[in-house]
Amino acid sequence: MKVVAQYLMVLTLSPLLLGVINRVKAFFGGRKGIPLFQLYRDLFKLLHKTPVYSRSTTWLFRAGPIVGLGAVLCALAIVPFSGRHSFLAFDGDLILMVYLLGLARFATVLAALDTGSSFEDMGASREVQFAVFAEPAFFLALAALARGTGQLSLSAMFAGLTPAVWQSAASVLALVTAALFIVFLAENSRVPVDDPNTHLELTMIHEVMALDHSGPDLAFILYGAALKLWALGALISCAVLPRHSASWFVDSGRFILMMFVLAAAVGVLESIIARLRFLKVPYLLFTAFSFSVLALMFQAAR
Amino acid sequence: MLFSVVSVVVLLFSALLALIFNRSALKTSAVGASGAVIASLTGLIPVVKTLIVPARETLSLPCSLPVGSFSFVLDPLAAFFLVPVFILTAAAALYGVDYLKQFDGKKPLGLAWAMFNVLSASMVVVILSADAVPFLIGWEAMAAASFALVIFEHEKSQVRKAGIIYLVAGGAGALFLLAMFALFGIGSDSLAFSSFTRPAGGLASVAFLCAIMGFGLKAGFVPLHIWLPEAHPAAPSHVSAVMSGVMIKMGIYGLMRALHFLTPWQPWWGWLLITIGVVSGLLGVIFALAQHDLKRLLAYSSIENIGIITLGLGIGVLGVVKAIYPLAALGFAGALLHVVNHALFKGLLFMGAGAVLHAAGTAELEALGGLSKKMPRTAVYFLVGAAAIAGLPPLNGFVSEFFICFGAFTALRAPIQTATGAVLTIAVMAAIGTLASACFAKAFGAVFLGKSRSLKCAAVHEAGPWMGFAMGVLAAACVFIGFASPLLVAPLSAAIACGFGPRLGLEFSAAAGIPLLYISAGALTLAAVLALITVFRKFLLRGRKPAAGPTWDCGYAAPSARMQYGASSFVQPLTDFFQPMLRTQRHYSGLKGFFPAGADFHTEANSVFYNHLYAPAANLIKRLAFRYSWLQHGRLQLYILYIVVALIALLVCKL
Amino acid sequence: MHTTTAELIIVAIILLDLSLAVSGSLAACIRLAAAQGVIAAILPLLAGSGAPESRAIIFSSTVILLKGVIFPWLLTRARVKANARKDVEPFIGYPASIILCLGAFAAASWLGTRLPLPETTRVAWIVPASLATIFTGFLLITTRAKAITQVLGYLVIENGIYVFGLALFVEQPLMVELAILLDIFVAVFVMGITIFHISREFDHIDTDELSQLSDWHPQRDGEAE
Amino acid sequence: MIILLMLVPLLAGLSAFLISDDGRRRGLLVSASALHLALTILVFVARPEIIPGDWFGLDALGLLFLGITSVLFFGASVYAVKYLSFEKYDPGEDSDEGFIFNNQPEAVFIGCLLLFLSAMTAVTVSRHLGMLWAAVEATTLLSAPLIYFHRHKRSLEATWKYLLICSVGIALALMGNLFLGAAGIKAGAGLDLESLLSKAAALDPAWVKAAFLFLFVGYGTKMGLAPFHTWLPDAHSESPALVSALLSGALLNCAFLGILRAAQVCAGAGLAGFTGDIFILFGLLSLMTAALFILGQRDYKRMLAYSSIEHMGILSLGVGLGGGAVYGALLNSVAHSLTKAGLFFVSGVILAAYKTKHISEVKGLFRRLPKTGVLWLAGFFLITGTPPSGIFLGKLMILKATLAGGHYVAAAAYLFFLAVVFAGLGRIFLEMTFGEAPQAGTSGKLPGESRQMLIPAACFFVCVIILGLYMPGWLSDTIAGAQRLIGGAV
Repeated sequence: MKVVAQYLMVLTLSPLLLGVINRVKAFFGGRKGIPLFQLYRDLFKLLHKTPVYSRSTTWLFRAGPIVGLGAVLCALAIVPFSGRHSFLAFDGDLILMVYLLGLARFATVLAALDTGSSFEDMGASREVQFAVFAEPAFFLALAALARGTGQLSLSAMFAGLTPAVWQSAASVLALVTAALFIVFLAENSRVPVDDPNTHLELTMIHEVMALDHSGPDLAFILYGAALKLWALGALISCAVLPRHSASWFVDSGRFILMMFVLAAAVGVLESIIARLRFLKVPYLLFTAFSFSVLALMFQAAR
Repeated sequence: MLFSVVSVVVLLFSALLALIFNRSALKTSAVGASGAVIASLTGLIPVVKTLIVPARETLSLPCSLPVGSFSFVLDPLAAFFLVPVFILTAAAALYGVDYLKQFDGKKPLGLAWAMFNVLSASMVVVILSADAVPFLIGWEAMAAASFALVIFEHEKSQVRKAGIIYLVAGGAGALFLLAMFALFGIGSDSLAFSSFTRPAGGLASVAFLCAIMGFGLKAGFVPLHIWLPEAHPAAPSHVSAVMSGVMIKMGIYGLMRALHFLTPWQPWWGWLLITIGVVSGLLGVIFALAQHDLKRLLAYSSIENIGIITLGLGIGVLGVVKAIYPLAALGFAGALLHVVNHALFKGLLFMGAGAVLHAAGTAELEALGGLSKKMPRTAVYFLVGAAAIAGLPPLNGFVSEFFICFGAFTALRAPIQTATGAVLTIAVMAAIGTLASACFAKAFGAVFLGKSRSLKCAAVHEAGPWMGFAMGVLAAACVFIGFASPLLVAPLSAAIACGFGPRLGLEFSAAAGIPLLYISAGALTLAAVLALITVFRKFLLRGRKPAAGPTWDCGYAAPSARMQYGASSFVQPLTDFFQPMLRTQRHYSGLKGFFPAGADFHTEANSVFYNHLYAPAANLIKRLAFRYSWLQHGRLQLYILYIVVALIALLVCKL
Repeated sequence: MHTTTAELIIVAIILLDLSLAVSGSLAACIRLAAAQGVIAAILPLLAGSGAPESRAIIFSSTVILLKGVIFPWLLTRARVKANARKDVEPFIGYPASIILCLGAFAAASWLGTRLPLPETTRVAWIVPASLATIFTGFLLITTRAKAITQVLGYLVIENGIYVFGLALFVEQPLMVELAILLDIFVAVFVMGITIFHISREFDHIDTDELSQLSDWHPQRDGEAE
Repeated sequence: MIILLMLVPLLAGLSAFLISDDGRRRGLLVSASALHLALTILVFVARPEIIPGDWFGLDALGLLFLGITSVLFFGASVYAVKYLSFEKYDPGEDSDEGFIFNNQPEAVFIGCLLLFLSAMTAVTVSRHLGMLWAAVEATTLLSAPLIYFHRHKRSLEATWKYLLICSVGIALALMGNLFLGAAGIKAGAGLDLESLLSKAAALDPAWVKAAFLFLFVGYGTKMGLAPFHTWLPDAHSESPALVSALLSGALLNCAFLGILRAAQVCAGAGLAGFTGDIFILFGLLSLMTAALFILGQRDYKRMLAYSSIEHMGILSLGVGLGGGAVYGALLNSVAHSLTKAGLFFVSGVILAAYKTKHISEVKGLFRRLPKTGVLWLAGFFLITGTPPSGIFLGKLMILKATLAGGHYVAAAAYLFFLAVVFAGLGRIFLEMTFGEAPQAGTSGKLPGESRQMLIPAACFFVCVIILGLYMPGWLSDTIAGAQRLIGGAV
């Protein structure tokens, strides 16, 4: 029951993260900013619109958002909630999760390619490029956690992450968290990898791929992006919140709070640094990769 | 075993009939294809039986030979390899019925069908052999038959070049195998597998290296792979499917059998296999990324997949040596299952590529595009293959890659050395996975999505019914394995137990049973979720008609199909990054003057190893041969002098 | 008793080798080779103790007939028909020929020490002389341009072999020896015919022209396909 | 019966000079060779005893080589009928240099051919080393006119080289025989094989060694071992196809028999190690030479000749290794003879159609002469030892013995040269077989593919393939018997 409640909570709360990010950014920009719940309204509005399809597209263009959303929904079933078991937890589930996110990416990219628009193709090209560098870093970060905790499922790993582990292996966990954070930014197309607020198609990654989508399709994409933000953010929150109390409510509250703190941190980050040049992004991801490798080395040396 | 023999006989007999009916394309196709299908169906009976109830059947033909004997054995490992062979050859034969129609009237098809069936038969013989001599006979028949098929369109000089490279690679590989078997047979008069003595010490390592070279040449280990990207595109597509799907796996099969005779293994063998896997996997996919030709791309992707299989084999060997059995079991399982999976989806993809080539007359990615509108069925099948080969759930490619990755994860807590191997495996698998998905997004996108880039795509038609059926069967198999993976535990564990010891079989069942159930559940969930969302979307759009318009062009007034992002542009950030390995050559004739006429820019992803390793070596030997050709100078006096000098030297040294 | 005579013959054969090596005239060479053959043919008569057997006499006379009369006649005829120039046209100078010849003697005598003859034959120097003659024959073949000199060289080699064979007079059925002789005869005969054909086809019998068949293609130098 | 074996071709050959009618002469050739084959089969069945002291007799070794020679000659005679009728009506024109030439009178050709068979038979049945020598020299002299069948400059040059080099070489073998005699003086062994073998232990080892060296170099010249092989490519490329086939398939084996006889004596004298090293060394040298010259080869008949050198190297290597390798070497010699003869037969058809021996000018065989193309390619696979074939089994057995004997360097070199040869041959055969055929030449009329010229080759190839799948008991026994004779019964 709790598991279902957790899952529903994720489904309802994740669009709020984007609202938080935007409010924080507006605060730093000295603006009032859009309402916190704007995304909910947008989604609602979009679901009721009639889409417009390009003549060059096929069924794949329509299937892209569906698969993208479905895959992320499934991936979320694997992601732990406040260090507690999710309902699709098994040994090796992290592999399934990463590959499900890959499926979502693959579907989005193909849908973008279906339009035959150079801009969307360009975005798709960048999306796959960054994934190539981000995914090994992500995998190795999880491998470091697995070696540290001796567990092979995400839920068990984070459940096994106690304050004692943090005390004894703070350096490892800090490195892992840093790596995860970079991957989190890259995979969700946040600054410094991508700027969701830019208005020039040539410089975008994720947004540009959705240029042609409209109506419910666009709603699925936006919602899927919000869920993905939660999915990856949850891993970081779980990593930095090692303490588990007996009460599910306390834990959940703390965890959700942490998620918003994370969103706020992203907002702060986006306000104080600029987007990197595309050529530099691989270096950033390599940094994450080296953090993961370093974490593994420290872990091995312990 | 009886049915296996029947299937080989049917194959050979139908090959003969196909030759006899050479005059009529219809008859020869009917005979050839029906022979292959009947043989596959009969052949599958004992195979499935052996996999369900592990058993060991033997057969010995009464043939007197001075060395070797005609003995055969069907055990679970052999059966496991026979499954893809039978399925793929049957599908490819059906596909070939339609595919070869384009040559009707231009070429007699009898030889092509005969060679196809001989190729199938020879693979069965290789797998069933329990003696070096029938093994090598099957092996060489396989090489010769596939060579004849590669050279099918021998009027093209490109094809002849591919043929020569393929031939030489095959010949060299066979010599290594000869050496390997000779080493195994050192201690006995016989060359039967059962009589092999384990070579001691250094000789074991030499035998292992011979196996790596001999089988690696067939499997396409980097840098022994150079024949592969030449030969596969040259062959007719259903043959490419069989070659890439199952024939190169015979190298893996042979390696597994050879490992069996080489116990105890050395740790460095595992490391060597891991290295080969890493290098082949990464370079294979990186080269695949840079290709312009769909069939070449698929050929390089085969190298990548062979890399994955070898990686699995490598961690398996390492696991056994270091006594980390879950790692070993999962590594071997991953390798084995990937053999089957790759046969299915690579066969499917080559058939898709063939359908495209057949329809559009070219497999050049930059000239294609938008074909999914004209060939919707082929597009769906190709998409299934592409997603499967990228290792995406819920398809079969994910399951085997999961085994290897999961195996590596289980070994993370192992001592530092093994853990390093595990970490390397994880990182490389992740990189290969994403690169492959980029590569196949490019391939699928360039061929089937967007708008057509050239006039060639205008007259495109959907693939013929048999072609469609063959692809459909393979696509269904890909989906089936993805969803029903728990069913694989028993046959896989039987094959592992047979090939690598019963302990590993049990270990595999223990380690993989539960995760596979979850994966299956995950796949079903995904399917359910997708169905739900689709229904939801239908519900939202009820009674509304989506409007149609042009693609958003960011305000540019007159876009043309040629202005679409090309396949090379799509991967350009990645190929730029890997330029040191790819050594892509750029040819640019820039704009000159005030009224520039035309400009041209194209890149060529040449075979790096061929240009920088083999061609110089071959030239060196040729130059050496040339330098010493004055020995045969034409002068009698010189010739007599050789005799005198040799005689004197012999008298001085030997008397 | 005969040992001294036999040794004298050996010395004569060696001297003839030397003169073959330095002789510049083709006709002289033919005569020298014939003389060598005839002298060697006397050896079997001296082999046994006491009066020579009838078998040895038949054999010796056949050899003398063949080498002293028929071969010189054949070769001279070939030379005249082929309109060959008079000199032997060596590739190397005469001093070099002599030095090579002497080197061959040295090598031959070294080899002779390695191969001690059984005590039954008391003639010294048979093995070295025989080997030296063979080497001289090789010298003629390898350093002279004309086809005729090559046949001549072959004959000298044959002489060398006979020196050994006859001196030792290895027990053999007469039939076999006659078959061997017949072969040699036919060989020289066929060679003569061939030289005749060569002179007709090529206008002269220098073997320079006879080097068309080769695997040496200098024009392709440096070209790597 | 053995005398009859020599006598039949001898008499037939002599009478061929007298017959004036082409058809009858050709009929005589075929019937004489058929009779010879029948007699050979009879000998195989009857296995006549060897009478000590007799000059002629057949042991397993002689029987094996006699069988090869007889079968090959029968194939060649069938081939010759059609071949000669082609030659008769096709004016001799050499497309390489464009000169016109005449052929030798057919009477001389057929006569010499039959006499050549007689001489080769004599080689295989000789039990006396002097007789053996005389017979080998006779083969040289009798085959010289055969090589000079096409009367033009290049064939004359080839004939001259063949004649001189082989004669000089065989002269050395005579010296070797005499040395062997000298070795046996004390023991009173003579040159009769029986007495030599029975008194082998008493022979003077120094003389036996010297004798073996001379015999090896002498017969090795005739056999075509590098570096004495120099006549071989010339003679094979310039002679008519069937003569090349006989030279490569039968004559080289006969010369090899001479060496084997010497090796037999040496093994009896306890010098097997001494001979083994020499066999291995020159075997590898031949392999290397063949590999080097096949790579850049431009003439397909020369290429076949070098491939023969390669195989002679393999035989030598196998015999040198002893044990199972001897069996392999003998099996290889059987299979090689058949395969190479078949290939030469096919090359004759190609030459007749394309009028050139240049590899670069022969293209699209598969298109223009499909049956020939298939046979040509099949021959390639067989000659390179692709299983199933007798050559493959031979190669495998030799390799196994090399490794089992601990000759790792030799094994590596062996494999390397085989690979180079395979690559070199592969390129050549491929370039010739595939591709577009050139437009039918100016001559207009194509000789086409004569069944009669292809069937012998096809039969030989089928035999070789069968040898790789099933070894008949009688052949296996013969080879095993021969192996024991050479001293490979380890």
